[in-house]
Amino acid sequence: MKLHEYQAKDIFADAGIPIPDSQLAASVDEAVSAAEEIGYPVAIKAQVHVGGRGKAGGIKLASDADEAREYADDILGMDLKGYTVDQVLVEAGVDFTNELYVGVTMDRGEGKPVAMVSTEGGVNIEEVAEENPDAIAREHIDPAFGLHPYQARKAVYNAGVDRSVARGVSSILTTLYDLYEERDASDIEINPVMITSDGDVVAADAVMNIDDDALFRQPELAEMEDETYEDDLEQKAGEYGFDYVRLDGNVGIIGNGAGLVMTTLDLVDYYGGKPANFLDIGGGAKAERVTNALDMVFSDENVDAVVFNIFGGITRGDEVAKGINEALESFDEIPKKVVVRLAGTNAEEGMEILNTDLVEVEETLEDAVQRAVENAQEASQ
Amino acid sequence: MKLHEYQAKDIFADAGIPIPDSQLAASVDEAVSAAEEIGYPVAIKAQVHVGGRGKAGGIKLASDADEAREYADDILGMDLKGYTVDQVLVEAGVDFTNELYVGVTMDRGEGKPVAMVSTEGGVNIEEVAEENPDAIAREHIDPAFGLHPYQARKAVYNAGVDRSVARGVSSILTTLYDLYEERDASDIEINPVMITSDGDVVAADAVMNIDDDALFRQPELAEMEDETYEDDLEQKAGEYGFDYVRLDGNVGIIGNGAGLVMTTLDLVDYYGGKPANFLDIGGGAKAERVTNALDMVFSDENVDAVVFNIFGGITRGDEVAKGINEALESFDEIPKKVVVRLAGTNAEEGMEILNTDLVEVEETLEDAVQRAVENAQEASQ
Amino acid sequence: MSILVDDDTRVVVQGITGGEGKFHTGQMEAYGTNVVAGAVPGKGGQEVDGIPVYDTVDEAVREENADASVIFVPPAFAADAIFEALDTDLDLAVAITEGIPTQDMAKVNKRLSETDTRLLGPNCPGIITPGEAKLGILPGNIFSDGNVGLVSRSGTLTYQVVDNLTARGIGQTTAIGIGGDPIIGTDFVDALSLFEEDDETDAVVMCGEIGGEDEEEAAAFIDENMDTPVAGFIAGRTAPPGKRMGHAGAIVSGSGTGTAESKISALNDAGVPVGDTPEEVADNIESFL
Amino acid sequence: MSILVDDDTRVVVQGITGGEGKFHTGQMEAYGTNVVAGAVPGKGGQEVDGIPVYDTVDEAVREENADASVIFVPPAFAADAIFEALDTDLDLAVAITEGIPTQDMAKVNKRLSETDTRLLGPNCPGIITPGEAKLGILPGNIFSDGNVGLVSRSGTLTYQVVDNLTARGIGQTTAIGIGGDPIIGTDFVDALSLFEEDDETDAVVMCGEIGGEDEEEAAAFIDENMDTPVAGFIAGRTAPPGKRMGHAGAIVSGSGTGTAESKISALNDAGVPVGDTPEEVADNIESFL
Repeated sequence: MKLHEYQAKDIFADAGIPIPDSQLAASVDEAVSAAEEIGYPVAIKAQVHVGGRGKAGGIKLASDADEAREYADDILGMDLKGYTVDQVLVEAGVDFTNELYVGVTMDRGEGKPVAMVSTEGGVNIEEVAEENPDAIAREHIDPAFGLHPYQARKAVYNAGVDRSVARGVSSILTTLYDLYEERDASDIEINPVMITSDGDVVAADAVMNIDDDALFRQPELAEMEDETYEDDLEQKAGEYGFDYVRLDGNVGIIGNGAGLVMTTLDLVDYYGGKPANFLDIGGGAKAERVTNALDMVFSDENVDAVVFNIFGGITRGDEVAKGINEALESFDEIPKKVVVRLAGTNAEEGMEILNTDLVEVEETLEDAVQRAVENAQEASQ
Repeated sequence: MKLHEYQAKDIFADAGIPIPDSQLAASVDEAVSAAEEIGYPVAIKAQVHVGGRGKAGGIKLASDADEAREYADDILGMDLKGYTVDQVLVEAGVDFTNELYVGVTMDRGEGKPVAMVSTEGGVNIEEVAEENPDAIAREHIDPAFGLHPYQARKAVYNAGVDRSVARGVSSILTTLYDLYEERDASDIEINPVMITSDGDVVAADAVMNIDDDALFRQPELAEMEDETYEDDLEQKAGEYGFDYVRLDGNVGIIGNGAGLVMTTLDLVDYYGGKPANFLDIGGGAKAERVTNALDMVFSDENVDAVVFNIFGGITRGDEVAKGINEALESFDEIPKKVVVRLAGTNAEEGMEILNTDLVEVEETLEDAVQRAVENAQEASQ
Repeated sequence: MSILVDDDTRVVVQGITGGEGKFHTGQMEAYGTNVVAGAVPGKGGQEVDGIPVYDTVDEAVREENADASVIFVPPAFAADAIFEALDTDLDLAVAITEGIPTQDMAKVNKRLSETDTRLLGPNCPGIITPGEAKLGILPGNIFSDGNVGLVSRSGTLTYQVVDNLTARGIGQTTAIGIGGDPIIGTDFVDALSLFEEDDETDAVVMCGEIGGEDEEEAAAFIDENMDTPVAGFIAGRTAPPGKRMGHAGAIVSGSGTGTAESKISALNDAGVPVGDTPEEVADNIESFL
Repeated sequence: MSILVDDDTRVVVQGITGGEGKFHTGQMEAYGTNVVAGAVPGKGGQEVDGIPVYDTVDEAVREENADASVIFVPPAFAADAIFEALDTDLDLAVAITEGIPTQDMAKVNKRLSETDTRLLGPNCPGIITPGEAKLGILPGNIFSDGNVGLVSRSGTLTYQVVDNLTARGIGQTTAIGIGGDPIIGTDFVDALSLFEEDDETDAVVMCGEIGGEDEEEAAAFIDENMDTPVAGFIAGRTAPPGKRMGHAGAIVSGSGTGTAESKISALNDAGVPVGDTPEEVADNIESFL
């Protein structure tokens, strides 16, 4: 789960990290009056879950009321990589001499968190990591001990941060790790930490993503979740509780188990089709879940054909078949052709139950996918 | 540093551990009115830093106002192993079916904390440890991780605590460890945890001692310190900042370094004398500290003679000699004979400075101690 | 022969009184697994299908000589259950639970470096030695005894590949689901080295997927240390970057690490053929035997 | 010969810019110790008596090839300084600081099990190899080169015993103060085993004191593993139970563990003569040579 910049900054500020003066605004008038109160220059920043907002025109610097009005008007309501901007953060412009990067994330290869500091702040840190990895000082953290103070200092000095601000930056890094741990973050970063012309440090941006699996013990953060999705279908999947990813093809895919569903997508591609989505109904799915899954793919206007691939372990083929029948029998006309392949637990019973007037049945995964790809090609002609 | 029962109970209660209803009282009237408010029976408990208060008559159970008045009157002002009772805790009597022991301390052999649970609560746990060690379930704690919940459960079940209260007792143990860690305790225990006739658990006593070396980061606890000492001399040592222990002999001992001072005590005993105290002036002591140290031993009316044994490392013999001269020159008559032995850094310079009209000088530790023992024997005849 | 589990393995089920724990205990027993105890705090003294339940794993091990554990405990309490298993002298702990917070697993990972107990999972289907024992939720009936080892990050993909093998009459020594989480106990290299040491395993199927670099490490290991031939499969070739594909660990990073291409090419470089379809994986295995 | 330190040892001083750090750095240098760097956060780039100061121990090790550290850092920050030393690939860290909270040391103790760096102390006077190097606050002038090893929980008691030895013309290979705290790095057994392995050490003085059971463990070690003769001394025979005798670790527990009697009898049982006076210790050593 992603927090907005303004939400993360509130949390950072509560923890003692210096942030610029700022106000959230949902309208142009609100934005202008916030700017007047804060004083110019102000940055007007789109609050959407999208990286690279600056380049995409989602952040502008206004030096007077006219510009504030103009830019707020530009940004509010704009479409930023598929997300509509409903809110902007109006923030005091910082007179800075230097920009640093400070962050904590999980190094899955090592199985432990890693703290990172770089003097190349203000740009995409993943590009820095790619092009000039030595520009990022890293300290792996033993999660049983947490980040030792000496480690924060070591990362800061090894990154080449100026000695005059080293203590302030170490302190920010230590606080970031504490927040990372207390709030179950998956990533937490400030890019850039600005060194002001007065030699102070201030968090000019704020990224904080929370481990979805830990939201149960972070109720305050769970409440902050902004349920805006890239599109309605992902929202629907969230409501149904499916693992769902929308893609740009036309073959709708439903299956059980992440690896098998990915494989089904890959086979669609392999046989010359284009997958429309990843949809995992999970283990032990009952009829209702199957019905919801079919509703999902039928709701996707790009979908021209559907493949339903189940290999039952806990999931029972007869339950799945019942769900498919129920879902499809409710239609006067089946919206798109559905190819079903059932294997594993109670697959035979399922095959018997399946209403073959409504679906096409295949024995093997490969055959099922090929048939669905053909169906999609026919339907889209 | 030791907390009083009522102080520890306040902390325990804030952390969610159930404690009986109670009030602190400094007078008989206060005690009676507290008892009336709480309702009988009440326990009236002396608040002094002394173990075995019950056996010594410092805890009594009153079943009506007359008894409350009588017992409060008995206990307030009484001398309990050298401490005067200024305050009593008046506490609701608990109708219990069982008494448990729960505690956390440092196992110095293992270099890690250990959680302990026993169903033999309500008695001296060190006696239980001696006589029936298997009656105490122990879980060593990795201080980097803290006490895992499963460890608390394991200790509780391995101790044989009844399953019906196991969850409650585990929860108390977990909280105790959290307090132990957060508050830098050296020992923390509840003896007994009472199982009430309703099947609830309640902390009927509370022990919490704080690591003196950690008081700098526990300012709230440092403020709770009750500066009452067994006697005035220990209080004075606290003010001077000396490591001091009063003993019952008549040879006053001053030295530098714990091991060497202990050795000096042992030699006094070995040569037939009786040490009056342990007094370590520490490393690098200057003249004033030496003066204060002499003031300490002269203030002890039991002292008949003094031995001053310094082996200089950081401590300089000339500084010590200067301090001795200054201290003794202020007297018209030296109260007790002082034997001085200086060795190590600047010992020769010190020997030259020493005013041998005021002190006796010996070259070796053994000779110095023997002479002081003789002096003490002469003076006490 | 087999690796890690066989019919001598004495299993304690943590969370045996819960719905999933109870159901799969029945399934495991029906398969012939030697389930000797359950462990659920506060439920000691009860029985589940005649299996004695203890309050702690410690007691289950002492009383029933359990040497392996299967963990069906909800995510909020699962890391504690894993710690409990790791701190007892079990040989193996299999964590089925999906959705354990990643930072909990980082702490578990730290403890793994301090214990001799092996962890499998979490978020895995478990392990099966056909005809002897299964620890977990794998459907026993699709497996058959044979000479091919199988290790996979995915449950149902495992079943699929096993199905393709079975259709050719190829059975398994042991099949291991290592789990789909970003931080897991036993990884590909661990499992591959066990298969390499196992005399009965003549070939190994390794099913990887996008995310992380375990497959690349496995490729390096195969190249340097394995004589037993390995056939590979990598799921997620069509996954877009930045999207979590079902498994918490199945994600191509924004900067482009963890891709299927990288894994396939690493495996190919190590001489491991990577099938385009599960059927091709079975072809490759058949060619080894 | 010697153990742990000699004139090749390259020392970094943590806390070199503080009063004690600066003073004892001068003393160590004057003794001939090869002090190559200081480490103090925020003071990098400065010099103390011509010795370069770095912001981190890491940098001091990289730039000056330091292989041992001496820690003069106030108690509130000392545990962090020890962690910093342990996490660099130094061979030895000597913590002089007195008054480190015990729970901090319990955490350090945990880390000690994970590193190859040896810790001496805290709350110790340090270590000296006469004529070669001293790391700590021991007064160099009282020591002389020779063939007796010395290990002690107390600083000034060490000086006393050395004085008694020197009066007889007996010198030392190395003298080690292991420190008076309840939780320390190097303990008696560690030091004794190093002396046992050292060809030049012909006899060892071991000065223990009340509190804990390190001396009892040392006695068992001597009995089983040592050919080099050991002469013992135990301070605190007259200490009352429950009172801390100066050192945080020097306390006989209320239940009567950690007594001088117990330690003396354990040592005697291991064939170690325990002197009643420092002079007797010197007698015993002389009889061994």
